[in-house]
Amino acid sequence: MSASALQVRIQNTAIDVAAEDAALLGRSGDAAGARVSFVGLVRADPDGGVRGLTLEHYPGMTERALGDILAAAAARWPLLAAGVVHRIGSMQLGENIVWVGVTAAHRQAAFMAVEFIMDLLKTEAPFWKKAVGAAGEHWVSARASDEQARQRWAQAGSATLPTAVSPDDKDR
Amino acid sequence: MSASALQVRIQNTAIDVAAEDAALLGRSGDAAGARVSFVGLVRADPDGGVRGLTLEHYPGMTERALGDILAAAAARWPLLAAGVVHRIGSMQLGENIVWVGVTAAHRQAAFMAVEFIMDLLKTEAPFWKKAVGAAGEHWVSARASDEQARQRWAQAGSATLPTAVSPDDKDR
Amino acid sequence: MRLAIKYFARLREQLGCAEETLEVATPLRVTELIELLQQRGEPWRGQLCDPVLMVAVNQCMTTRAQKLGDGDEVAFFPPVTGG
Amino acid sequence: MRLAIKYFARLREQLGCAEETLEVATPLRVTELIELLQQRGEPWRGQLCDPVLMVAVNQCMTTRAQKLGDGDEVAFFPPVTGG
Repeated sequence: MSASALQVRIQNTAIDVAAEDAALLGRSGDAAGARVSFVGLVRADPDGGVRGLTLEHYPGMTERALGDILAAAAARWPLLAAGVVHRIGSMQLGENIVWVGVTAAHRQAAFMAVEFIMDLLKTEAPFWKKAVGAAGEHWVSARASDEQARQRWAQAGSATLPTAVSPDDKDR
Repeated sequence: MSASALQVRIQNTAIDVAAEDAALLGRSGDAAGARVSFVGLVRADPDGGVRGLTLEHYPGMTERALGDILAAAAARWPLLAAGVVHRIGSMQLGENIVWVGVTAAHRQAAFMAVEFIMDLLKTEAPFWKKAVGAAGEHWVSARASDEQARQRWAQAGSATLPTAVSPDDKDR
Repeated sequence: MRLAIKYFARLREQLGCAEETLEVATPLRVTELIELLQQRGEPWRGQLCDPVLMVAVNQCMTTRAQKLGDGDEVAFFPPVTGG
Repeated sequence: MRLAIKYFARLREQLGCAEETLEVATPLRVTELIELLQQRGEPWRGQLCDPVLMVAVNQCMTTRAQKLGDGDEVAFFPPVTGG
């Protein structure tokens, strides 16, 4: 995998998911049999209070942390390309907060890698959300479920694929 | 979730992934906080033999099987919308074979549902691939790893799955 | 009673048959239908004894123990490889 | 030695400070830097005793036991909530 196969970007404009997905495939080569793409969106609160978010980050450290997470994913699974684009600043209900995309020969590696990247991003990348609603603004609290999700990658070193892939398997 | 939130389509033309992703979000509502999209592609063989695929299916049963799989996923996880588009006929290296998309409030449900849908599609939906290469054509063999991947969903809640039925259940 | 039988993919090619309609005298199970078809000799005998062959009745995956009824659509095919 | 210190998100707002440069006399660990800052009284004393506060030195997540050196960039912030 070439160095350019892993790409991180922080931007304060809307994320064009279709363009990111296409660019990811463009740098994956013709061995790509699986592409998994995740998008996190500003969602409505169950009680209807949220109108948007403001996202603060730690410039410099953010890019470094995301790059480290992609490199860790690429070290664990046989990936062809991977990318993260994270938005900062103000965004409205329904807008994209983050895009994560991965390509691999087989789907299991691609699924595991995207879940891993999101679990680590949620607990280790320096971003902070402030929810903006009718009743004013408030900082969003960290979720215990995100910390639990991150823990599952801490235990078993690298053997994290759910199923064995035998060498003579030619198909995805 | 409305009935239209689950959509299945078989087509012999190219799959427009960006359009499918956008339509999925369009029927998800503003509670969607996570979207996971999977694409399976015709990939190059390690030995460079594959130039394309021909995909055969069982008209009628295919749509029914995919609809059952989506309904089973929606019964297991709190999804907002889900869709499968599968291509049939002839396709070239790098073209899309299948798209699966899911939206949910939280990412864990969306990831699990897409993996589940793909694992069941790979083992229970009546499609057959024929690889087309320089040395002629050959039917692609089923992979043991796909069967193993499917087994991890078998333990809990198998009543919703279109699995084999014991003989005594079938008297009519 | 009358059965509609379909064959797919490699099996279709090896039998040289995509579908047929069969009149059978008595109610029977899938396993007995397979025996009946195998009496045609090769390639039917060899191809239909493959234990990994899948069977669907009326477009639902099922087992060889399933009883068949008049008008049923029975399909035989190799393990699926879509996606 | 000289340290660049940054504060983010809720902590930045509660301290009313985004960044500062501090001259300290001796080598010290993060935990000793926190004690030094808490000597300013409120809101520093209360805000910096929160055990869930995260700390990064030179843009890498670390623990309160880490030793600091001249020119280090130290950042304090609440648990992250991106994605």
